[in-house]
Amino acid sequence: METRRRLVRAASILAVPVLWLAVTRLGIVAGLPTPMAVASSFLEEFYRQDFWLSVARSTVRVLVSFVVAAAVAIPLGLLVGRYTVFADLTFPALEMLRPIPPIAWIPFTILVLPASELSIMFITFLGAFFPILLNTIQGARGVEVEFSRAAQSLGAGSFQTFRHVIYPSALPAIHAGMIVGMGLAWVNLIAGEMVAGGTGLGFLTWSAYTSGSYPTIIVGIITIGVLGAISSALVRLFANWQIGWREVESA
Amino acid sequence: MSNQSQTTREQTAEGEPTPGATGAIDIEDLTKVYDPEGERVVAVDDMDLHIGAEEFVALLGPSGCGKSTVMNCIAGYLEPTEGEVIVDGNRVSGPDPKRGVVFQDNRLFPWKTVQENVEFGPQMNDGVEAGRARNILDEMGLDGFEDAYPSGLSGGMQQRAELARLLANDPDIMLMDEPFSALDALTKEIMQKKLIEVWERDNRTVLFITHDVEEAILLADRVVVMTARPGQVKDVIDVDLDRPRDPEVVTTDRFTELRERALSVIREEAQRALEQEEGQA
Amino acid sequence: MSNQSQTTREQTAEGEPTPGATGAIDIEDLTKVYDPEGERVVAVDDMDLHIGAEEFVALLGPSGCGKSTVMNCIAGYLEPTEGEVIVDGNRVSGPDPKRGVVFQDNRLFPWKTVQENVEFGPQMNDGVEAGRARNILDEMGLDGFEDAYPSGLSGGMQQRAELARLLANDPDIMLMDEPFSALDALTKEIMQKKLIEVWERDNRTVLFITHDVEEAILLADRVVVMTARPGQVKDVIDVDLDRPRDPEVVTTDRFTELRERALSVIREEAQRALEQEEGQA
Amino acid sequence: MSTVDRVKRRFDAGTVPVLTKRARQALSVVLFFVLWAVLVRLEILGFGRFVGPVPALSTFVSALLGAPMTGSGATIYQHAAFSAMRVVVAMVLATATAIPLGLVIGASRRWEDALFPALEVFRPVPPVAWVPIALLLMPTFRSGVIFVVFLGAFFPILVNTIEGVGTVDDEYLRAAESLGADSREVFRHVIFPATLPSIVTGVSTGVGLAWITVVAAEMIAGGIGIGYIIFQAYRLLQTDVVAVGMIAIGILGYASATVVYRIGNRLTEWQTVE
Amino acid sequence: TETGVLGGTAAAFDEKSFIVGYQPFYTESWSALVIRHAGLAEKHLPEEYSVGSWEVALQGAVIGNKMISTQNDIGYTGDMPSITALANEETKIDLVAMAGFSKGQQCNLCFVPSGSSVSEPADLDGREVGVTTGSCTHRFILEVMDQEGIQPDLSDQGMATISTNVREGNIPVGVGWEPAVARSVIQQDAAEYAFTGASYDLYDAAGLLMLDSLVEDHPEAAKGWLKAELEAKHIMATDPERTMDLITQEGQLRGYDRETLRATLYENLDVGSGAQRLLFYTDYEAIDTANRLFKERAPEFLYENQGVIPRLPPEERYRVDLLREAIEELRAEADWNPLREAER
Ligand SMILES: Nc1ncnc2c1ncn2[C@@H]1O[C@H](COP(=O)(O)OP(=O)(O)OP(=O)(O)O)[C@@H](O)[C@H]1O
Ligand SMILES: Nc1ncnc2c1ncn2[C@@H]1O[C@H](COP(=O)(O)OP(=O)(O)OP(=O)(O)O)[C@@H](O)[C@H]1O
Ligand SMILES: O=C([O-])O
Ligand SMILES: [Mg+2]
Ligand SMILES: [Mg+2]
Repeated sequence: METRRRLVRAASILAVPVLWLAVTRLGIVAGLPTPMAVASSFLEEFYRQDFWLSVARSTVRVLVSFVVAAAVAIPLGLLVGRYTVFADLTFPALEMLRPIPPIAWIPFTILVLPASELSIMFITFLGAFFPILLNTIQGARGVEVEFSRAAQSLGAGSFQTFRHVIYPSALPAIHAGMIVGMGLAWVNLIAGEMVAGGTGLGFLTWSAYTSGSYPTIIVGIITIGVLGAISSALVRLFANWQIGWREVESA
Repeated sequence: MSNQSQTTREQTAEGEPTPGATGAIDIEDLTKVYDPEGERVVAVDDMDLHIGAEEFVALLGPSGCGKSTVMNCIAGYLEPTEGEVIVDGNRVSGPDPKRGVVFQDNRLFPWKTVQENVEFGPQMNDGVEAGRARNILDEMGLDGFEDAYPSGLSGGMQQRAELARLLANDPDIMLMDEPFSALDALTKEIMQKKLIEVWERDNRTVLFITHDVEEAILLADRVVVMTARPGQVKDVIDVDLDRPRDPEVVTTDRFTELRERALSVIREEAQRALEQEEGQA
Repeated sequence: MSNQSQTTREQTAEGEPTPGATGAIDIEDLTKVYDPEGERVVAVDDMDLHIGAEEFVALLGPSGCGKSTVMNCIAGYLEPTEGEVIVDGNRVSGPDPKRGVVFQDNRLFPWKTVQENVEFGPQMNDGVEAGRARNILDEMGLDGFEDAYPSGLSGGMQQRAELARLLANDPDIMLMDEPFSALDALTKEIMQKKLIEVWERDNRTVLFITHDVEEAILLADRVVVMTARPGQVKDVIDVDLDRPRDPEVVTTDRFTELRERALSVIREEAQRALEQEEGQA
Repeated sequence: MSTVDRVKRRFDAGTVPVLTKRARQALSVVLFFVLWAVLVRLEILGFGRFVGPVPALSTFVSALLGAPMTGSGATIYQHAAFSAMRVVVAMVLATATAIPLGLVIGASRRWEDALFPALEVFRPVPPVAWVPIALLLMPTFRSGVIFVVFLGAFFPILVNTIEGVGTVDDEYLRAAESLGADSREVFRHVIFPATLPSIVTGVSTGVGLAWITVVAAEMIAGGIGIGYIIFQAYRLLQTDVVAVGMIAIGILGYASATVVYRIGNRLTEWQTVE
Repeated sequence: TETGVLGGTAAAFDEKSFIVGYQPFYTESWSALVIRHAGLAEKHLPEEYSVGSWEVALQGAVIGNKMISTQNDIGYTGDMPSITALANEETKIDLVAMAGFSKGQQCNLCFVPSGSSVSEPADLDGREVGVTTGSCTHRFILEVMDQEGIQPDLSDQGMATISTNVREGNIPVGVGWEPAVARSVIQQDAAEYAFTGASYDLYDAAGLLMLDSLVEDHPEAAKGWLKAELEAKHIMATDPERTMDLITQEGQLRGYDRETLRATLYENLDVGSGAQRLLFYTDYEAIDTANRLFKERAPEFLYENQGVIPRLPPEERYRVDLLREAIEELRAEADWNPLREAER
């Protein structure tokens, strides 16, 4: 039974390349590169410095932007979540900016920021920033009042209450925001690289389209997917490590 | 003030309060209105109550009559709309480690281990020696569970850990809001014993909110019954049963008498509360 | 089978069961092991119990002894590992509208109004006339709340609505797992009255799980006390108090006697359960 | 001492009447515009190269009055209609496929085993990364953009639906069965409504991603639409038009989020106490 | 070649490390590729200067904007984006040389799917035409519309999208620039050239732009770059094989056959009425048609016709003084002539 299930699941994954092969063999989708062409293009890219530089650039951009987004959004979210006056003074302005898709900022950032690297990072940062911010706010607001009361009655001051109660209690929500934020960081990074050009996997993929190296487009997509999956897994791992106390609950 | 306190203690057939005892609570003309601008809810209306130092008082009353509101005012979580709460001569203006609180739903910090929970209070008030936490854990039968997270404990153990956390701070006053209502019968009995043990030894003032009439009589020196909302003091019953009281005390005639008295007051008030509710529907 | 049932009914000082009465439950050699491959938990071990048609049986036992497991087997949610449950001669093989269930935490469908909840059963079994739902709502004192969602009701009303939903299906058997444990004292008392009223009029079999010894004695014809895990029947107490029983019956000597008996059995088992738990830590 | 305490507590609780709530919120918005103007005026960073709030708003007003946005002569309404049409078509397709698929995968282990692993292979790929291949493979340029936007919305809805089904409490299913519901009825009366709040969450995440994707696709591939205006104006250095495009996309995004929120609330009104 | 993972950022703050914006997908600006892969910048720049990074752009406008925000120091762009950059009021940008020039053979190309019935400009009337607005193709199609009195339905798309769409037959006509058009025509045999700017006496060009601050503060470095530019032109004009070797080193172009790339530089078009494919001129002021293109036709188009630039570029943004100095110095240093015949 267990092994049967595992087989079915493996077959499900295997069906993807098989279907792909069939589709290209039968010529159902004109212009779709074959799995073999993509594989050989993968090998080719593997030996190109440019490819690895793109991988490195995109990865560094995502990681740096994500860390900065978390470092800004979490404290800000906790403050907005806990202090009504602060929230009233800051949040409406942020709410005006939030519905603008980060990628729409690209012309602005290219004009205003001093280096194109920073432009793309800013777009990526914005992608991660709002989900983390909103979830943190929600987490901070959701802290049950009895927890802070308990801490106060045990002698905690407001900073201590923040550190020992509000923050840990909001952590699950913060992590949920980080997971969404990591996904959106990649979305916006790729868009930014495609639009603003230069380097990175988004650019590699788009310039493969421009230059007509169609199998390379799919190499780009796969590489982006793998890196995206790895970074999400890292965020999850970090989250689980940070809130060991919650695992016990479900166990 | 201290005069009245002494009177009470005598009535409870307990020893005199320790000289220089602390933890006397004076509730004076307490009124609490929720949402005074919008839909006003008068939760407590002009209530007066004195609780002597080291006294054990149980607070009974129909659901929604304002028991938790009173407790929150004493704890310093809520600002009275009118009137005030005075503890040992000082007006309550906020939470204080001298007034420890146990909540109805267990409020151990789930992200801290049992030991971290218990050490939290002493840490926040670095005057108290931290070694104390350890002893208290042992005393509460929690040795071996120091590094467990609250979610890994049974309900009874959680409640013991919460009591331990409170005691680690050595408060003068223990405010307990239906602390045992979620426990099963046996665990509840064990916890009641534990509580009385702690109270008798350390001479703290206890305000104990419960819905359970028998529990109130079994534990308290005095049982205060509140009216339906807006809450006021309806009746004060002196429990003149000898201590220590074993579980069999519930079969005595005096117990039954006290129980009947409390029950009839409560039933009357509960009926009134119900009528109010249905009138609103 | 029906023979045994009759005996019981006589002992309870109630009338004879209706001729051709349905709803007899036979639990035969029931064993339930959770996760038989991995960490085996034997929840119920070779338990036997007969519940007569139209009988009101209360099931008591320490926390975790397997009460809910037994009920889930009768309801048809769980497949016994060994043994079987037979209802009116048929082996239980799945849930059935003839066996209605009330859960501990309220399980009204939150996305349906009170009326939709109550009409749900009849709708699913189109044999039952839908007008019935309306009457039952009135009878349960829920008129005026038909279009409210469960989240808008007080706890007591929710419980009444859940009972109404059950009754709308006209089940032979009512399986109730700590249905009133979350209610406050007064609401609980009202619900108990309501339940007995319904039971006496409609002649259904009731299996009522509770932690509250007084509640069990107050309501049931027989009180079945289970052992600590793995659950088995430890003691069966016939409650020979006259019906209708008013709240004051708790002050009678016979009540006190029955209560003491049940309590002592439970205490013993609970102690054992506690020792087991601590042994594991 | 105690008054100080009290003020401090009320300040912490945010109830100190430093201006009313509305006034503070309005102040926040005003401060934003002032900050924008000051940054542009003082040419902090490269703000000197960007448009200030006043010319941006005045261009916005003339755009609203029907001034053509770019060389092609289309008004902002036409561009907005194109972007919105893409989002709407893609959302309809995504909800129509992802919700049933999610319900089936969530409710049946067999379907989950058969379909979910294959879908998971595609999920980590950001929708925008599909732009080149979609433009290459879809029969028309327009369908390519819609396909990518569809992908953007599809996965959040799917994943939330699956998760929603997974968290439906067993006891609701049991209650329904004991009341006589068969499996189809359980699906319709219990699983689906119980999953609705999750589905609504998925749809609102999905609509957000749909906007991100549509803007990116329009910027990258050109044609018509708000994303296109922004990029075209950028190529020509018309920063006031860039700002107008951003404002327009913000309004559209906000409006669609509100619509989804309203519909979602209506569908799950049972969650909120009346 | 590329410098580090964050090379671009670091270089942006270093005055002596230049960020060069270039377009591998624009044949008319390929002198940049020759400079890059032949190491000519390293050869001619004064010692303390270097190339911080080569930034690829798929469109001249991106480079122009990056120069305006001083993210790029040196840029290779088509004639239209060059003018947009010169006209901007934020950052002074100079047109210091011409990167490439032709009589409508590079950026004024109209192409159609293979076997299309469209062959004459008149056939465009009422049809959908893919064009990248703001580029040199845009001016071309508007001139054609004007002269022919036709009304095609212009659809603004990126160059890559246009060539895909023409190849797949999604749009009946595209206007574009090399090498993308040649790829569809020669390499994929999916499209054909319909007509070019030559029929309308139109020219196209690529500009070499520098930040004015670079020219002013580091004239020796600017002059060094111009020498590299001149040597690149010399190589391109005299040694096609070496040129192709250098061009094909550009990784971005790996989807292109060498033959396709060669054709865009050296093979004249059937439809171009004999116009030469690319003229390797550098001094636009020496060529009347180029001078008029940069100073009159293109600016007027953008300012009067399109209204997309706030003013005509000021005269002082056109400066070939350093180029002239570079030519003089090279005449002394090198054993080849830095100027083509028409420039002398
Ligand atoms: N924050 C609040 N805002 C408005 N009304 C409130 C608030 N808190 C409590 N109330 C109302 O005030 C009344 C008293 O509440 P309180 O919690 O003190 O009652 P209680 O006696 O503790 O009830 P219970 O026995 O159910 O715990 C209730 O009617 C309650 O609905
Ligand atoms: N799904 C399950 N898997 C494994 N063990 C289970 C499962 N359900 C219950 N158990 C275990 O089986 C035992 C009996 O559980 P059950 O819920 O029947 O007890 P109970 O008497 O109803 O307890 P309570 O009074 O707390 O409701 C418990 O020890 C419980 O931990
Ligand atoms: O460089 C151009 O994009 O024309
Ligand atoms: Mg309360
Ligand atoms: Mg149970």
